Amino acid sequence: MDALSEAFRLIITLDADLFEILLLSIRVSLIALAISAIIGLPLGSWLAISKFPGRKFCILLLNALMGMPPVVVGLIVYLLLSRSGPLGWLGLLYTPSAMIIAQAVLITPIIAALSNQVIENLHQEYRDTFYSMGITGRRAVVAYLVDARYALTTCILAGFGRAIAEVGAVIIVGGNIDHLTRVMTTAIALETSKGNLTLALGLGAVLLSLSLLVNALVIGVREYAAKRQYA
Amino acid sequence: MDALSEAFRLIITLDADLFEILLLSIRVSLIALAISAIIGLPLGSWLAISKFPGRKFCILLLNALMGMPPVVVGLIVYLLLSRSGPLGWLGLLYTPSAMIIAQAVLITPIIAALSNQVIENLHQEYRDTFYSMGITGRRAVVAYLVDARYALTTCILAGFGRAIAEVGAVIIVGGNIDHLTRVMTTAIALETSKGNLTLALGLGAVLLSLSLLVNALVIGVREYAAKRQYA
Amino acid sequence: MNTLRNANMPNPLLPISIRDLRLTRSDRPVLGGVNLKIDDPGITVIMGPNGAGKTLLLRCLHGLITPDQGFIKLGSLAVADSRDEQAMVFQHPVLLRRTVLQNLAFAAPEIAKTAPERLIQALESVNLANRADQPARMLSGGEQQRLSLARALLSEPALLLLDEATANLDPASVLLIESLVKAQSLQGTKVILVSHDQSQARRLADEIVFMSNGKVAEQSPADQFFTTPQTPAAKAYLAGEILF
Amino acid sequence: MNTLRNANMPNPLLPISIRDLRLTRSDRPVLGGVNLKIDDPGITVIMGPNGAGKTLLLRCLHGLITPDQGFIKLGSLAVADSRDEQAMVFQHPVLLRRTVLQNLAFAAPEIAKTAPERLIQALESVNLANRADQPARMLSGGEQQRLSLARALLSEPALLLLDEATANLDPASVLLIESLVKAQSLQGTKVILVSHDQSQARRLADEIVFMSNGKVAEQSPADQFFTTPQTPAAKAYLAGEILF
Amino acid sequence: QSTTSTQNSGLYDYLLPIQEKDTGVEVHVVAVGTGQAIKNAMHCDGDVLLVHAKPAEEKFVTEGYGDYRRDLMYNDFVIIGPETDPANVGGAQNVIEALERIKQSGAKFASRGDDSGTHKKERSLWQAAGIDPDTGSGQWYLETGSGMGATLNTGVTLSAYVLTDRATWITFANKQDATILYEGDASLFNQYGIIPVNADKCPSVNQEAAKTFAQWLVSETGQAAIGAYQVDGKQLFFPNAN
Ligand SMILES: Nc1ncnc2c1ncn2[C@@H]1O[C@H](COP(=O)(O)OP(=O)(O)OP(=O)(O)O)[C@@H](O)[C@H]1O
Ligand SMILES: Nc1ncnc2c1ncn2[C@@H]1O[C@H](COP(=O)(O)OP(=O)(O)OP(=O)(O)O)[C@@H](O)[C@H]1O
Ligand SMILES: [Mg+2]
Ligand SMILES: [Mg+2]
Repeated sequence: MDALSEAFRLIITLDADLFEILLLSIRVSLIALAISAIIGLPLGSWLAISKFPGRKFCILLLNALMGMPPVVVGLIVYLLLSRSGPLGWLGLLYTPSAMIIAQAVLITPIIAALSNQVIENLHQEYRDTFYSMGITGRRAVVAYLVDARYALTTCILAGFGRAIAEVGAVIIVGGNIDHLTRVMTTAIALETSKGNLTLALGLGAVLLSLSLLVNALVIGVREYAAKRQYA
Repeated sequence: MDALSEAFRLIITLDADLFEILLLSIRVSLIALAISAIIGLPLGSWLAISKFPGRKFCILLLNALMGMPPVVVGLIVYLLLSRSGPLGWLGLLYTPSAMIIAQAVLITPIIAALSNQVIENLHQEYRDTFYSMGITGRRAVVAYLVDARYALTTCILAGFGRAIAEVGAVIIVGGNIDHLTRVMTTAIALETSKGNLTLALGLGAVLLSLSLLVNALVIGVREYAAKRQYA
Repeated sequence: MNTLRNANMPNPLLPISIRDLRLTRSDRPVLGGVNLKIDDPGITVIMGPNGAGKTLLLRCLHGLITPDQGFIKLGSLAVADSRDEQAMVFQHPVLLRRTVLQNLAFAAPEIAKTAPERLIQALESVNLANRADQPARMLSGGEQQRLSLARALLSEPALLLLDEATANLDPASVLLIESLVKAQSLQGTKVILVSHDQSQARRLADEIVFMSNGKVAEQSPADQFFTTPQTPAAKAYLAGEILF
Repeated sequence: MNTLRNANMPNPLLPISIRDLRLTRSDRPVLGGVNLKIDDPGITVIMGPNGAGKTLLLRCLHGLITPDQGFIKLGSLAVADSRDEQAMVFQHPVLLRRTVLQNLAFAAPEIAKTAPERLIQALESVNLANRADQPARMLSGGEQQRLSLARALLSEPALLLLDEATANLDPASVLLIESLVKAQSLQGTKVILVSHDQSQARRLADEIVFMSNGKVAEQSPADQFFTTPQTPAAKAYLAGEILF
Repeated sequence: QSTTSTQNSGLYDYLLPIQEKDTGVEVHVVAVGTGQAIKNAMHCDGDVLLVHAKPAEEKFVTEGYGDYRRDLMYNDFVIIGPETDPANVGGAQNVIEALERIKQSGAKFASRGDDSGTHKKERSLWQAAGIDPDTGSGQWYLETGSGMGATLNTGVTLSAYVLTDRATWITFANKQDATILYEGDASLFNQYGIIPVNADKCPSVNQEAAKTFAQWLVSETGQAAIGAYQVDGKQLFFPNAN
């Protein structure tokens, strides 16, 4: 496939533009992921173990928000950040920060809903013991997150996958501006619209390799930690 | 918000175009989801319990494929189905079938990777017992899927969310052709590109309501079944 | 955490009064009107056939289950208010996915901070000190039970609920645990212990509560129960006869 | 599924030979060279303190663990080839998230198809027939153990491994299970049973294997073991002394 | 904010470095459809607007959003389709006839359907031909609701006819067996305009930079640079600042 060879030629020749785009992709996605994890994991965990009237509905909402169209998220963030919008004075529109915000909005529900399910399973096992030991609130949330850490990595990787693959939201709030907000997915979309299908595919292969690398790293660390613990 | 009121006016007046689009959205997503579940659930389950040299790598790959950019999936399916492609003789390009294929390719890894994690957790509990009872292969896969059914619904809903929200792939293989392959997300993208931001937002709200409805149905059935079982 | 108990202090959770406790599960009345009054400190042993409702009763006392109907009072407190003063060891202990020592530290974070040596002492008291850094879930069945007892004792509860806590222990560990439980009860902790082991009941019990079919069938001082059980059910149970 | 066993048929899994079995976990030698030969049919009871390695030995025999070193042969078969002829009841039984009856049907799908009444009989034999349609995980501790024994017996194994299978049972159920196990062994099934209950061992055992510290310390006919134990460790164990 | 067709043509990649060297103003391009571009600018998210839909642009200025509007350059529209030309538009006398032939032959026509400048142009041509393509929407008249590139991808793949601006077509890579079948009618003239966003309506705009950039484009240097841009040896845009 000359698509791949073209893409790998770009990589091997350390094409500066490609690297800039790759780096931005990974930076935006990882920061968005970090924000989402910091919000989503405790939220999902807390919803799994707490009891209040609207709890079921909140979980339902999180699950439904997993299906929030990126374009809609993009639009909402756009309207918020646009110069005439409430947060317009921040001047964030068409910057990487705006893309990070949009992605974080998009994947927080995913991480929260998936981690909620994981923690709920663990909760079935731990509930009585924690109740008996009087462990509630923050301590319980933290304990669940720690003890479910291996299963939670899959939730986080799902969030990462969504972030790194996402185009609809970042193109609206980022604008796909060359050297500023162009990321891999928007570059692929651009090449596609130019009819450069093979180059687009090649870029896709590069992005997938990157995603594979991140996954391998995360899963590798997990396996290593698990081995060390239960050796 | 006049966006919402416009959208709900369209709904209340039973706007025929809107309903056609909504129906196509849900039809495409649900069929794609069904295909993905039929492939992804057994695959994820089987990978959780079987032992062979490349197993870890397969799981890693599934996790990485969760981050496959929709545009790339769209392109690949496009090239396969285009007249000059290997499956061109089927004449599926720019039909709902093409969109279903693209979505199924996109969400099968998600369902497989997430269900793999769920089943792996259950496997820790059941492994010895199943080994002792000599339960392997198909019977084990089915048993795990049945016994993990509640947790698996969340995986399936995650897949549904991705499918219903997806725009990058369906627009490439479907073409967003009015009255033929236009779905909610591509309609939203179109209104956005027309600058009709409020209408786009309104359509987004409709889509989210739909997604909420589907989630409520699924979670409702799950809760009901769980209650009946453990009443 | 409570301060060290003292046998001369009155136990704040006594007397325990249970009136007409009812619980239905899967359309079966699994607790069918339990009436019980426990006035005295010391050790109360609950006996009775499998499925009699012993575990469910303990869980109601501990607040894990809210009964469909009925009334529970511990001293002047309702169940919810007495929770901090209670500790329970379950029939199947659940340990966190951490090391043995971390399991204790997690249960008693203050002690872990201010007096970590007490955690080691607690491990020594159940003969697990040399396992401190091992993953807790890899312990043998009996070792897990001992760890979970050590965890429960750390909080120096006013009421200690033990659900077949020595079922998987070897004879030496049984005696060890019994001596720990006895010592704790002498320090003023009220102990309620479910057991199928008659010799254990004889060794430990001040009082026996005999349950059968979701009800309390008999409540007697220990010596009297074993020599002259009052109910035919208890007689049959002690003789090992089947009573379903 | 095997055909019904018959006491006159030689047991295909005998003799069981175990030579120099070693297993290290967390840098501890948890099995430190187990040598054991079991020639005779009937019931072998394994005793020994908590953590002695009883469960690990059963798991090696059953093929759940591959030892680091050593040799196991059952009759002429290796562990892997004898699996279908074995059944095991675990210290903590794991039941599927289904009803009681479905748990049995799942374990023995052929019987469920061809002779479903045998499933009901199996439930009756452990006194659970009236619970057939209840979710299995809601059973009481003792009931779960009985169900998992019924499940193991369904396959009419040549070798039955029981890991403290009566630990949570009431006296009547203990006697019931013992009679079932005895009957099974009379039908030609070799039974290896781990127990801490000395009176149970006296009632059931033809032979005692005493383990301590990851090794077999003693192997004697039952009557001899209880009257004149050969090793100081066994003596101390029987007397309830601590030996860590 | 700019329309997509100029971006896809590669004009900016060529023009902006020259411009930056001349004026020191750094320009970021957000390429969206003309409709969206105008809307975005109304939200003050943009400093200069470069689009091609004269009536909408003039309305934008009249309503006070833009300082002024000036013609910048033009290129022209062409109709592309499969080499076999089933509707024989190649033999049409004028663009009206070409459209009529497409309608009559039963061949497919892919429209952008996105309110873009190109789409508006196309609709006005249908209107002039007295044809209401909406009746065939989804059958022979395919509204892709997408940008020019995506519509070309669809049209080429489906052997449909497409109205496109010449610049996009020349730079488009996925031509397959499609080619320009009709060109040259005077009504296919495509005027691009440039509008700096009004600083009174939108105090946040970079007024100075915007003015500098807009002025540079219409200056002789800028116009010459536009005229010099070529792809495959063909000039894509014809400067005509007034
Ligand atoms: N959620 C439930 N649904 C249905 N039945 C239940 C449920 N929980 C408990 N039961 C039934 O209630 C009865 C009493 O259970 P419990 O666990 O209290 O017994 P127990 O006296 O502790 O027995 P054991 O000595 O075997 O531990 C049992 O027959 C059990 O099957
Ligand atoms: N994966 C593991 N990692 C570390 N230690 C282990 C592991 N598995 C077992 N052990 C240790 O091996 C020893 C023997 O365990 P085993 O379960 O065989 O004991 P047992 O004789 O069955 O005791 P019990 O009577 O308490 O059930 C125990 O001390 C246990 O802590
Ligand atoms: Mg119980
Ligand atoms: Mg054991």
